[in-house]
Amino acid sequence: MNAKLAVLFFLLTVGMAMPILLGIRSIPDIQLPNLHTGYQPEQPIPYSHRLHAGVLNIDCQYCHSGADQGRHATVPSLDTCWNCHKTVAGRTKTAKESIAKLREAYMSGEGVEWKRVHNNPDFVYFNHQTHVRIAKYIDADGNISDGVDCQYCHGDMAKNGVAKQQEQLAMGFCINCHRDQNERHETANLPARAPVSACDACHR
Amino acid sequence: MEIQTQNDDFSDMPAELRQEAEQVSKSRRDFMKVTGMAAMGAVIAGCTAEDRIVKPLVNKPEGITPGVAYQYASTCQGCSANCGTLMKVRDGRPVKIEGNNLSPINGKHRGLNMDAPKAGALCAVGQAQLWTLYNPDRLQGPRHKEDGEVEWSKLDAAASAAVKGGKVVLLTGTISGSSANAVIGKLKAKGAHHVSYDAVSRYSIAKAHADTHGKSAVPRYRFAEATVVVTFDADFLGTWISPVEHARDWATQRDLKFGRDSMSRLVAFEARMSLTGANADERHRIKDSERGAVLVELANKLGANLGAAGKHSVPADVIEKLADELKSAGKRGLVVTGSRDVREQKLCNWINHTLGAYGTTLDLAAASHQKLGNDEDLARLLKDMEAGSVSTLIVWGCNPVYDLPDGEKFKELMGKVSNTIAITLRADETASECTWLAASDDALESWNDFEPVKGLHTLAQPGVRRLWDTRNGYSCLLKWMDDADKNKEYRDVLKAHWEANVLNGQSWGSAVEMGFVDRSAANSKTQPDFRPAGMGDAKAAGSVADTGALEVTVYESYNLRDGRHAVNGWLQEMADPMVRVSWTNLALMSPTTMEAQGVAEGDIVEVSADVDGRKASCKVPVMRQPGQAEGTVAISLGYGRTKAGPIVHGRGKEEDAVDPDLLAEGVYRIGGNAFPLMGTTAVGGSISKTGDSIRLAKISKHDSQEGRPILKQTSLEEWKKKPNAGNDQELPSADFTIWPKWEYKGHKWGMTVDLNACIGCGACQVACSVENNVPIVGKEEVWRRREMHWVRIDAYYEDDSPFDGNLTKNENPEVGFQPMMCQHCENAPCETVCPVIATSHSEEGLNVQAYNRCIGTRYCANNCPYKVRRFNWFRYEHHNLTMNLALNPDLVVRSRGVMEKCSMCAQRIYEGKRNAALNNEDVKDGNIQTACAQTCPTDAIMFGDRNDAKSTVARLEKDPRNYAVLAEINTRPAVTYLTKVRNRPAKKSELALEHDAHAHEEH
Amino acid sequence: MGHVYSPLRKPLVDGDKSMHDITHDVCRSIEGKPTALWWYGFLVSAAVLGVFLVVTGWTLYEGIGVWGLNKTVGWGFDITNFVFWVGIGHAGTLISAVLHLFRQKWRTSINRSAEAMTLFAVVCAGLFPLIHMGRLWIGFLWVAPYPNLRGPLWVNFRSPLLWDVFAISTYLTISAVFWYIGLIPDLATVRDRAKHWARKLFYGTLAQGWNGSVRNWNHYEKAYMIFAGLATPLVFSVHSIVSMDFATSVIPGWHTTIFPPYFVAGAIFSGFGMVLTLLLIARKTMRLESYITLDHLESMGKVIILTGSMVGLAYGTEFFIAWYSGSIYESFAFINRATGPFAWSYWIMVSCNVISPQTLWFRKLRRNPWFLFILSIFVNIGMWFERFVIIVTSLHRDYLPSSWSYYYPTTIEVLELVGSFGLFFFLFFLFVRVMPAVAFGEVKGVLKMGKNYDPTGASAKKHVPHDDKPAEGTPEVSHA
Amino acid sequence: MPKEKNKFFLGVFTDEDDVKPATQACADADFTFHDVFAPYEVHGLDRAMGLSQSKITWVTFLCGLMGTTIALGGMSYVSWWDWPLNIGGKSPFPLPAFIPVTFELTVLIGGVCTMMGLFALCRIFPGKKARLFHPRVTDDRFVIVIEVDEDFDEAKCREIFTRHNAEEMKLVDHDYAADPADAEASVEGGAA
Repeated sequence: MNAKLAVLFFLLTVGMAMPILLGIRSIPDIQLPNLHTGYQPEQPIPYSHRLHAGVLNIDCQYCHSGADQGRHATVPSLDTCWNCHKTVAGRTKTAKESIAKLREAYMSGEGVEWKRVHNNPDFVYFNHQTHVRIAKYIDADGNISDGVDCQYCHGDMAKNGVAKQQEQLAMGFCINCHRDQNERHETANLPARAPVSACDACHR
Repeated sequence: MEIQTQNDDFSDMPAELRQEAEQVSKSRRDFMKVTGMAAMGAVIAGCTAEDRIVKPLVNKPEGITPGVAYQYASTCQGCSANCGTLMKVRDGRPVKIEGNNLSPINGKHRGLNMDAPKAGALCAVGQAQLWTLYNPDRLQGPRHKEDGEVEWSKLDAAASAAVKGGKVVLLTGTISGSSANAVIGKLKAKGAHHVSYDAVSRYSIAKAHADTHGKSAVPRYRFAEATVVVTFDADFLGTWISPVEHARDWATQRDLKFGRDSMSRLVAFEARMSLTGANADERHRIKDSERGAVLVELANKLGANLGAAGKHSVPADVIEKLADELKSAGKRGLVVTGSRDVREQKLCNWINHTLGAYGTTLDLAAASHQKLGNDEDLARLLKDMEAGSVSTLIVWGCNPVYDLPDGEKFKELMGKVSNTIAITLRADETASECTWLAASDDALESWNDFEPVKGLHTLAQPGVRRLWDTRNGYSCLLKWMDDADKNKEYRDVLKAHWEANVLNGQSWGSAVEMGFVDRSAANSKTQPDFRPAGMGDAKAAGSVADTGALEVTVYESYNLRDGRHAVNGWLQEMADPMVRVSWTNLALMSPTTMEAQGVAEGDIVEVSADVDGRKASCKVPVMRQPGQAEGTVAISLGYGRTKAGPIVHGRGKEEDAVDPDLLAEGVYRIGGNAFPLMGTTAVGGSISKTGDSIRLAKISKHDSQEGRPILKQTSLEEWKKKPNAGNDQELPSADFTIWPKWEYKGHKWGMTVDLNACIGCGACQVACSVENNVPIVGKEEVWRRREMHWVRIDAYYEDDSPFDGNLTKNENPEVGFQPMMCQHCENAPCETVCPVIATSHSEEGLNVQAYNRCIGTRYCANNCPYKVRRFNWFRYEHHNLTMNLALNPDLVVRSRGVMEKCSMCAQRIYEGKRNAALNNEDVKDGNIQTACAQTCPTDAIMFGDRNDAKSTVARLEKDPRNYAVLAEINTRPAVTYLTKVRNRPAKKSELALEHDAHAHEEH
Repeated sequence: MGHVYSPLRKPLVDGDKSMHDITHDVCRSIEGKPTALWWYGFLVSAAVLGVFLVVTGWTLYEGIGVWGLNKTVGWGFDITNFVFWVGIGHAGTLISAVLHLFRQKWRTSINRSAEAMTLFAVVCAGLFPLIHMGRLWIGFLWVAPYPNLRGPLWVNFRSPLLWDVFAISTYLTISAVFWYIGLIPDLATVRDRAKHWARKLFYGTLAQGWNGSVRNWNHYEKAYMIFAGLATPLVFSVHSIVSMDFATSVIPGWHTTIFPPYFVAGAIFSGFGMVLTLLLIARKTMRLESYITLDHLESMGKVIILTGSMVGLAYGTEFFIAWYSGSIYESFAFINRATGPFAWSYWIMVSCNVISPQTLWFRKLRRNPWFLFILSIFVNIGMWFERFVIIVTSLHRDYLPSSWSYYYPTTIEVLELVGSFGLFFFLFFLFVRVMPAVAFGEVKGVLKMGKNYDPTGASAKKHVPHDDKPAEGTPEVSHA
Repeated sequence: MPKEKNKFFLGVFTDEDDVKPATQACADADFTFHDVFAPYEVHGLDRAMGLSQSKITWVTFLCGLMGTTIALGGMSYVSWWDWPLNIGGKSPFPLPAFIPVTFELTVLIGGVCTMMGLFALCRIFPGKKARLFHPRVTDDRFVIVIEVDEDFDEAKCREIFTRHNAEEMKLVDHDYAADPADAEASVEGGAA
């Protein structure tokens, strides 16, 4: 076989293999279909994040007060709602009805059975405190901020009325961020706060 | 960890929550609802996202965040030693019990490194107490023998009437608490009698001291002070009086780390192989009937003139040498005996007195209150009952029908008592004979107080709201005797009593936070004088005739103790650490005796004897036990309960294979009851085959290490000459590798196990199971070798005789214990072979297993040289829903078909790191502890960061005794061991190595 | 240009068969009504397959715990069966491909069924690693490296078990392709003989419009050679890779460098054993004595004695190395094999695999079908036990004596082994009923082989040229 | 294929030892072969027809090479580029461990592509109707099909065929196809 042919073969082979490899490479960037993204169940009380977090600009952790204290961000207990709504009666008809429902649930002690929107599977351990209070988030430009923004994982809740899952929250979502952050922590010389990307961080 | 909670129980919860919870009826399902509300993250059911409901509290109590665990101090009531505990309470339910690091009984310095934070030790029984709390088989409300469930008011009315007239007797176990005794005192003031007894009695010690020292008390033994300990059948590392305390103290004298170079000596004379005997430097096998004679001879050698001792099998020079050792130890010597014969105890007292040990190694002034039973009172009670003079009997916290040698007779006599009331956790053998059954709270849901040692007052507080319609026993008594406090919560009664009598101005809050108040400094230091006259006929103990018959020895089992833990699945499955056969007790015999008796392992035999003129027998399977005295058969107590109820494990209900007929009648029984065979002195008996046999659920089938360098050991002498004695195996360099090595930049977790300290008790095993949601699987599965324990204790019988395919033939072997958990190898063979990367190495040096990635090829387990991986052969679940409340929510329950293994308590590591980060500091050595290291009574297991040069683990890596098991296959484990050093003359095999080394040096 | 037919060659096809006779003989069995014997065999194997399905279903429903495995012995019957069946699956491709490359024309009468046997054996083999997974329902998917929601988590290419996934699936695919390519011309013949429309459609689809064009034969011949060339190293690689499951581990008794050749020899040994078993049955029941002659049997007998002795040598080598290594673990593992609690399995293995084939040194026995049949059964049993010995005896007593244990197989496991034979024979009976069991296209090509055979040997030097061209100097070749 | 549809002249033979020289003779006579048909692979017949070596080897070689590249590239990507995990303390790029899968994928992709290449080169596919020039061409008959073009000399061809013991000779239309159902009849005929 002459040299020209050899070069031709090599180029052909690589030519055939490269698109396949590049195809694989681009896959993590394509959002594979996921059952949960866009999940927005009907809630017993159509609580509007757009109104409370958006228009009224209430801090997330005013209600989800567990987020910096422990594993669960916690759905607020009814007394948190009632704190304001004993005086705030609502303007629109829907609002009035909803607040009436809340009043009923609180006064009777029945409570409200919300539908859980963000569900990690049982085999995933996730700790809000670690992310909200302990972690440092370093963006692509190297700016360090305390804690990961709620929006990073939950999307902009103020965009929605009733809570909706906006990000995929599958393992790829988590681990890619962990690994990026790990590198950036190394660069920023913050190794002690680098997120762990070992399996046992979440699976234990 | 520090106790970071409010100083109170849930009765101080905000009124709203309390109100709300009270509205809910107390049935089990409603209980689930309450906790479900409290636990925001608790997964109720369902696997699709659409089904998950989250129901927040209506009013959130201040200071409690869902999903965050809080620690509450309390007192362990697993046995009468009353160790201090910390309950880890999460979302209103205890999920783990650990030793209280501050408790004088069981607090310990971690790794004996005085700078490190302290941890609290606890034995396996203490660790397993959650089972009792959540087991729904206990009484869920008051009952009448015939009418079944009744209202409390009805029971109260009947009991109040009964307490008023006639001779009222309250029969209990040891009750030491100040407030508790105050309540009982009130009852006594109304004319009632209080009789307390211990199923496994130590009354002989108190009685002997009453004669020889004029004080009827059990002294507090201080093994930490002793340099020479001689034990005659006292299993102080296993079950005797206060085992955790004794083990912790004893181990401080066995420590050769960080420059210490002296060790205490332990010499054991015993019939059966006990945990203490297994840890002895020198062990002699004697029958129970020879014990007195050896004691007499030892006393004679120490200067007593008691006349010639009876016949025994111990060579005279051994005793001579021992006497010399004791003499030179002087007041640092200690002789103890577990005998129920007062005369033998007196001989002991004489020896200890002669050595001058009172005040140093044993303290009669600050006496132990851990065994207060009075056998004479009990005997009187039996007589009174026989005579029919007892009109009302209240049985509380004891089970005489089961655990008296003549329980049948007690049952009969109960018929002569007109009113029988039981304050009880379950309808056990005694309670089910009583007319009224007052359902009592579990130890973890009630207030109580104790005084385990004179001056040390401890508190027990509830970790959970009552699960069912039960009541504190003291409240019952107060109600029935129509006391002024009858409508108060017992907590308030207790608080008032403590404020008046115990606290001395200290705040109640701090006492609750600490869990105890130590007033022992006020104890008198003067020991009572020895009264030679009190010795009486003690020397007669030396001439007990050996009848030549098979001697029956019964002993308290490590796991079930006197039988009160017979329904505890964790303890049933862990098995007695010496015997290591789960789910039954056994007739243990030495191989030679077995041959002589013509029985084989697994044969069910009937052991019968005449005990104090009474015919007694017990049906159990046979098991060989090397090291047991010839001509003896040993059976453990605590098994053979008939009214304990079934145990439900991962495969369903456990059933007794010994007696299927009983099962057909609905009686669940595991093993045989050996209490009837318990006598004061040696019991001669016989065994006969029943013709049946069972497959024994052995945890380990092979006891010899086949000369392999796995558990390395040496003698103190050799170690002093050469610090790496026994650990001088030549290994190829581990640094050569064709691959670049991985670097561990941050933490690099590791563990060191001091084999010198490990006594093989198995506390780590149960602690691990509770912490890590490890299932129990039952007899059949254990027989198949499928027990799930993440950490196992390998016991190797040291033996020079050649391999015979099964067990050692040596009749008096040395035993070594080696905890074996995942070694977290740097070059882990398991990781390479997993096709789906379910197991890989973390950047902190741990071998991690992602259960949800595992597809269950079992290749990793096959390729593990240490065989520490556990496969979920079936779906092991808690068939009782309330048992799920004992699960640790910080890690998953593994489904069937996946491999699991020790994770070095990843959840605790992350928690520790989180806590350090919250305080903006680095992780301090000792702040993160695995469950096994935390509870280890002797600090044999130490955990830490190998990259932190100051950590215990990193420092011990440089110890010449440090070695990795199977280092020659270059797995580079993160778990290393320290050579076991025995304080006895070197054996030939050990010397040989030494000479080789010298030869090398000369060249 | 023409053929020279050597008088030294014995005919490969006995009897005076024409090409059409061959077509007819072979197609008869798939065209006519099935015989009672076929029905009997088919139904029995279907019943056994049913048992397999039931017990396997139970295993999946209840968990791997229904087997007798434990924490020490994590593999037992499951992987033993796997390796056993993979081994069986070797002879087919070997006979077909290697003998094709070596121009061994005697292969033609047996290669088709041998290939089919390979295929079915590999199907049986492939099932066991699947069933043995604790979580088959996700495991079968997760061993494939496909893009997923887990981000950068793929599979572990260091794991021999993953190599197995690739090796077995490649082997199955290539064997199937090889088999199918070989079938196409024969299927065309069957198609052209078919009367019923359904048969026409079925065979027509499979034959893909093959019409015997020499332009196609041109490509076909090359392609077939390529497949033979690809399949040959594949045969050796598959069992080498299977052996690496053990050889790359750290367990004494597994951690052995001679495993790849040892396993390949064993595989060929067991494969020929199974081929022999099947051929002898087929020969008798389907009256194929003319095509499967005593000479064929003798050749196979020789292969068996060769590979059997190689296996014996490997056993000896293992012992020698165990002693020579000086490793206490290694030497104990082998002493334990021969004298430990599983010694019975070891000695079954040795007597079946090493001792019994030595009888084949006698020509009389090599040419005795009944003796060969019994021997082949012994070989099958012995080779199953070889895998059992390697897997179980090495595992049950490895490094730490505290973990030593025994392995009591359960009925379920035994039934799964038996049931896998049901699957194998079910497929095989289906095959002989549906596909031409003899590659008659190829047999026709060797029909003239040995037609000048002179048993007296008198004409050894006297070549009889068939056509006008002399064939001096090429007496031994079958074609010019 | 020629644009204008030629007629075919075909000769049927019963023995490969006849058909091979006959083909050779036709080739020597510069006849244009439509094709030659044989029930089994007759070695050398293609050469006699004047066909050159099959190009299918290139398919195998190239696709095999592609398999190697995909295997090595994919494994390097997965174990080294995408997420280098510490597995058993081994290198993230353990080349020796890649050998088995590389080999298998080479063979697999090479083999499967060869099969597809064969089908493509032979222009066969499932559902294609086979065009037969003799009912028993897939059983025991050999057929030489000569295109009747300007070079064709029927007399010479008949002479060649007869010389080589042709069983049958005929001139057929370009769309001629034998019906396999006639096979039985021709068997009887042939036998007679």
